[in-house]
Amino acid sequence: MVETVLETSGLTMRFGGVTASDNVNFKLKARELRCLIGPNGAGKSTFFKCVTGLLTPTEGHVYMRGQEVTGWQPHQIASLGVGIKTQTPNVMDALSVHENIWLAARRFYNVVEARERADSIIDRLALGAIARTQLGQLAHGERQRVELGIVAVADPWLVLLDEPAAGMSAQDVDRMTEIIHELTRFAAVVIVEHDMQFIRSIAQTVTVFHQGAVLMEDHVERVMSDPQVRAVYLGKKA
Amino acid sequence: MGRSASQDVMITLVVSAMLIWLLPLMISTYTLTVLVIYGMLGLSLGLIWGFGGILCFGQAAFFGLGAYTYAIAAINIGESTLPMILAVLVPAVFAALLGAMMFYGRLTDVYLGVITLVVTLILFKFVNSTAGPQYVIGNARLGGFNGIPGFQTLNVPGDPGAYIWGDPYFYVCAIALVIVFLLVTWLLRSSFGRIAVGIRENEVRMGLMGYDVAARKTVLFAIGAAIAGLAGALFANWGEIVTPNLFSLGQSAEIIIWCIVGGLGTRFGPIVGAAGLAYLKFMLGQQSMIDNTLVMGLILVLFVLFLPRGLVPAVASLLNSIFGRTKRKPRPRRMRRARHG
Amino acid sequence: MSLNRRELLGGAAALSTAAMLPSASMAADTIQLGSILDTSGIFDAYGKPMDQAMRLAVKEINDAGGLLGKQVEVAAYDTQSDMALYSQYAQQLTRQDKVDVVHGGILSASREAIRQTMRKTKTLYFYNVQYEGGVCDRNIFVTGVTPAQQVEVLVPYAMKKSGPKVHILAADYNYGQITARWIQKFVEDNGGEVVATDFFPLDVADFGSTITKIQQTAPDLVFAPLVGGAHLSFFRQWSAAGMKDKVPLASTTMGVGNEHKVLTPEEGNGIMVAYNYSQELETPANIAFKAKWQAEYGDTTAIHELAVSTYQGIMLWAAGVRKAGSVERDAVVDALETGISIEGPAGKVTIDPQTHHATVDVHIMEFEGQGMTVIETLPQRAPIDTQAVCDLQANPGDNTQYEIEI
Amino acid sequence: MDLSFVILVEVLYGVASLVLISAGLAVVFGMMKVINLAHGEFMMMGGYATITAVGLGVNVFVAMLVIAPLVVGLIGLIVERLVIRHLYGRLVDTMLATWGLSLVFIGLATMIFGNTTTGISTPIPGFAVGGYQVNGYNFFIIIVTIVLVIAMFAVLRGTRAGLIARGTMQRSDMAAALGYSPDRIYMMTFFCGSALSGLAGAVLAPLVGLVPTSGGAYIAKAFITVIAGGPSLIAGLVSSATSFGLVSQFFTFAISPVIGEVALLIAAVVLLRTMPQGITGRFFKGKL
Repeated sequence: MVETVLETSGLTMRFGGVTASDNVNFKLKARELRCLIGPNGAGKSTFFKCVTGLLTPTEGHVYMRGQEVTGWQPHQIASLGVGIKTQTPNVMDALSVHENIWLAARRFYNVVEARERADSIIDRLALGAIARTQLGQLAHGERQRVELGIVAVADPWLVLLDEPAAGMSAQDVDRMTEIIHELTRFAAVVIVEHDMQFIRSIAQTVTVFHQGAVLMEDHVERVMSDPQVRAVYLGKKA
Repeated sequence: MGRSASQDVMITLVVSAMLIWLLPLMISTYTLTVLVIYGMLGLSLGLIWGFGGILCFGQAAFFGLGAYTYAIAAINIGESTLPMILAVLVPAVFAALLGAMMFYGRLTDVYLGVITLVVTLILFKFVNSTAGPQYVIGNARLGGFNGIPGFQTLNVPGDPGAYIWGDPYFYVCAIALVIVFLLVTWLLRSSFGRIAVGIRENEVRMGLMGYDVAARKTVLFAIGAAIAGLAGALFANWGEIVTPNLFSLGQSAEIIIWCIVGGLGTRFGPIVGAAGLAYLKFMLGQQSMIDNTLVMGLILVLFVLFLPRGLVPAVASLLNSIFGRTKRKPRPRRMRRARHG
Repeated sequence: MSLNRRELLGGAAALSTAAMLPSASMAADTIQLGSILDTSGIFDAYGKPMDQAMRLAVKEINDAGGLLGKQVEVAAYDTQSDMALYSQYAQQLTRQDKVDVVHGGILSASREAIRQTMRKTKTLYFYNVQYEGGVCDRNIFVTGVTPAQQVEVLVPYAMKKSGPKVHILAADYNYGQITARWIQKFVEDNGGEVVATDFFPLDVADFGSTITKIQQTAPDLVFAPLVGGAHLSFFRQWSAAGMKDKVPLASTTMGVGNEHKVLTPEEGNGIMVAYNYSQELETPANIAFKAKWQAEYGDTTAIHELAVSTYQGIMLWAAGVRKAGSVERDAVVDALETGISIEGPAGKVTIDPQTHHATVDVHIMEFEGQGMTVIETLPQRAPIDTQAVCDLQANPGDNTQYEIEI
Repeated sequence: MDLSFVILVEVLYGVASLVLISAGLAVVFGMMKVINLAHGEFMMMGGYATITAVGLGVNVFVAMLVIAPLVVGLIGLIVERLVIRHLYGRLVDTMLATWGLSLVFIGLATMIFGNTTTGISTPIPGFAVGGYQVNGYNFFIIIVTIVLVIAMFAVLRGTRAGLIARGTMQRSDMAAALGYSPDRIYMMTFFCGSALSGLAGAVLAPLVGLVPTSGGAYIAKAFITVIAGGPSLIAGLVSSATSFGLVSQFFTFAISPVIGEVALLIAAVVLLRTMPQGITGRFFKGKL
């Protein structure tokens, strides 16, 4: 019996008259890698924000490792040991790479250990050459990588990534894929993404969102060949 | 981060000892005392704004609260030690409550500005309308517009008859400023300070890392208020009267101008800005050709336009480029001032 | 250092540099008079004419050969309507400039900010402003009128002209609170009744609701010791509502800073006041004073009560110095305590030895065409309010501002 | 009965004056996301422009309704060109720079006009309602405000300039993409906002006296009203002015003017705490 690390039941989010997330039931096992896909406005990001505490759902529940976390603040969820990366690069621009990652490690470890962990993750992500550079001066791909380091440095058991590959070069994407695979050795990973290429390269199970609800959930190859999914992606009503 | 902590402390001690020795030879200690007090007040806002990203339009509220707390406590208690402690604690507790209300409500930048401004106005209006005999705390009449004169001023702890005033009072204030400065240095070097800077840079990210941003901002806000309260109490002792003007928006405006002119994101900048501009104001009072307000306004506008980082960082980078120790590229860093509140 | 300052401040540098130097070297051949007034900032409407009056008085003394054969030299500081600067400049005057006397202070808060410094440094201090009364300190002399001096004569006059029901609107600070109590006392002493008393902080400028409230209490007379520019709006809004011809107004403050010249005749005419001075006084002393002012400044419209008080304060001090034959504080205080008096533009001014306040002529006046027409003059009114609480002859060590209980 | 009418007029006047003193600030903030802390001084200059013009023999209504807005609008234009345009997108910096400007204007006005309170008398006489006298000028202010709100609505709804303005409010880059220079739009907006401030200052000048520091009395209230109103320009302005006007007038009549002001401030704190995006951030969404 593998532990369920993330579960939502009847998760619903309405903005005024718009239902952005509609009765989503979702389950994720430990060390599972799951991609959330769907066209723009399908409700992936709303779902993501409800799970990470950036939004409080209108209805429904969120559980992590069996504990109800509905309505928790992001910092409370993160404190459980959840690593979160938002859609746009969300980093401290005026601080150096090392400082950024150190701050993330310091939340869970003492000063000395935090430094050691930051150093080691910088090595693993091949950021050594720019460790003392301010984030504001780095290219987009490098910033994404630093943010991944921020997420990974504290050894999370659940990692939530919103479009980690957006705007990256092919080479960067390859490295990203590698890192994500490495993460799944210890953690469950949820990736919100609409780059099909990237999803094919890393995913096994994907969950397809459409109009706020889960359309289907299956292995990536079967999803890709599903006529309904194709129709949704092409904008036709299924 | 270039220097080690002990170097930093040594430099601070040597420089301040030099200044405490040299300055009284040029400016009368009575005037110097108030410059030192304003320096401390500038530092209090410089800490929360420059390092915490909290732009408070009402730092004068804590200054005034400290001064009034001291005056009221001194009238009721007599001996000055406990009133001094209260003058630090009361503004800190008040700020903690106010900060918790604002930060847990996720109020940021402009909204934060409005709330702090409004709270200052409320305090000002309240204190200003307490002239009637019904407004009494213990033996202290609040006095309304005219303020509270005639309270016990600072004495040697334990000996209410031994007043500290004149030159010794200057040394007390100067040493207090050095101690506060060192405490601020230590705070900023600690994890708490580095996390505060992280919050200034990106609140959402720090929250996603698991930091309770609201709690940390509240604590920092309260620390800033405690320093402002101490400055207020020292000011009350210096002026021997407290008036509602301490709470005024004009006073708040001046503190902000000091920080901008001196330089945000530095510890030294707000102190230099405060002392420099207060001295300029004092000098301008001795002439009548040009209106003082006009000069202050022009200084602020010109700094925002042409030197938004302030004097100290500008001078520092100038010195760096002349006596450049390292070959690092000059970094076109512009602090994102208070973007996140 | 001083070069930079000179570049920065131009002509003013000479003054400030002089102020930096030890003044002992000059003290020998001149007498130093310190002045500390708000000649800029929000109170400069009071302070500027006071400054002019001070300079005029000193010039007159010097033109007549000075005091004790020495010229009087002025060290003047502008406190910019900032209370903190009062403390600073008071220290400057007493510890560095080491002046022989200080004249100045406008608001009561400013006086209290510097009074103790003057006392500690044994510098004789003159406060030349109308105020709430009650200061009891041997080191200070007060030449302005106090509430009882005005209210005692104004209340019966105003009630006789209107009726017994009085509504009081007072500025919400020390002065207003105390004056309101004196008004209440004298209204009741004269068989009237105070129907309501409202207090307004100095920044209140909207009196719409208040005017409605007054109409509910339906008084025969409104007594309005309101202070400052914002409160001036009351008189304007009162007239705009058409109340002016229905209920008469009286005030103890309106016009002290020449506020009546800002109101139109329609808004101001008929308001009853009582002061020590009016520009319209037809006495030879006032005519001569206005001529001197005209010669010095070209325009007499700025003269007001506080300016004349300042002028009279300096003349009283000068008389004291002459009588004492010295500028030494205790000698001058003793000389003034003999009940010395001078003939000023507003009439005879006598020092009351018991309180160090002034016994002055009080004139009942009404506004007319932006001037103050004198209706009746009541000569030599003593400061009875302060006398009730303060006796410096009996307790020369006293150092309090009494809140006068009625 | 008479009393309730009189009180009604006072309450309406309270609301109208809040709308009036906030309109200029609201336009500039709504369109440009610039907080003009010199707004109060713009009002003060509107007052001085009126008094100076009246002193030169101009009809008082012409001075208030035409000359003052024009003069202050032009001053605003100069300020925008010299200072504000260098600071777009830097909210806090513009606040600080305009704060500095407000001090500069206070200083200049002091040097030119002196610190003595000046003013003009109200050009409209009071009249009697039953046993009560009412300030006729209050009606004038109420009417000017109503006309102003209708005019703002009409311009935004019905004209090409209004369309561009609405577009800019939604997305400043959109207007640029449509070929309108944001630079010019901002310039015009600042002109209009300043002119509105000037108008407000001019219209209020006869009621309350004028000193160079008069602006300080308005800026806090205007600032609070605009921020509490939230993103929608007209709906926000009217809704927050109404809420604050009602609260402050209620306490003014029940207790005293000071308590009325304090009640307004406390209401602002409560409102912003419960609705951090302002009233129209929650209600009346998408309205003008």
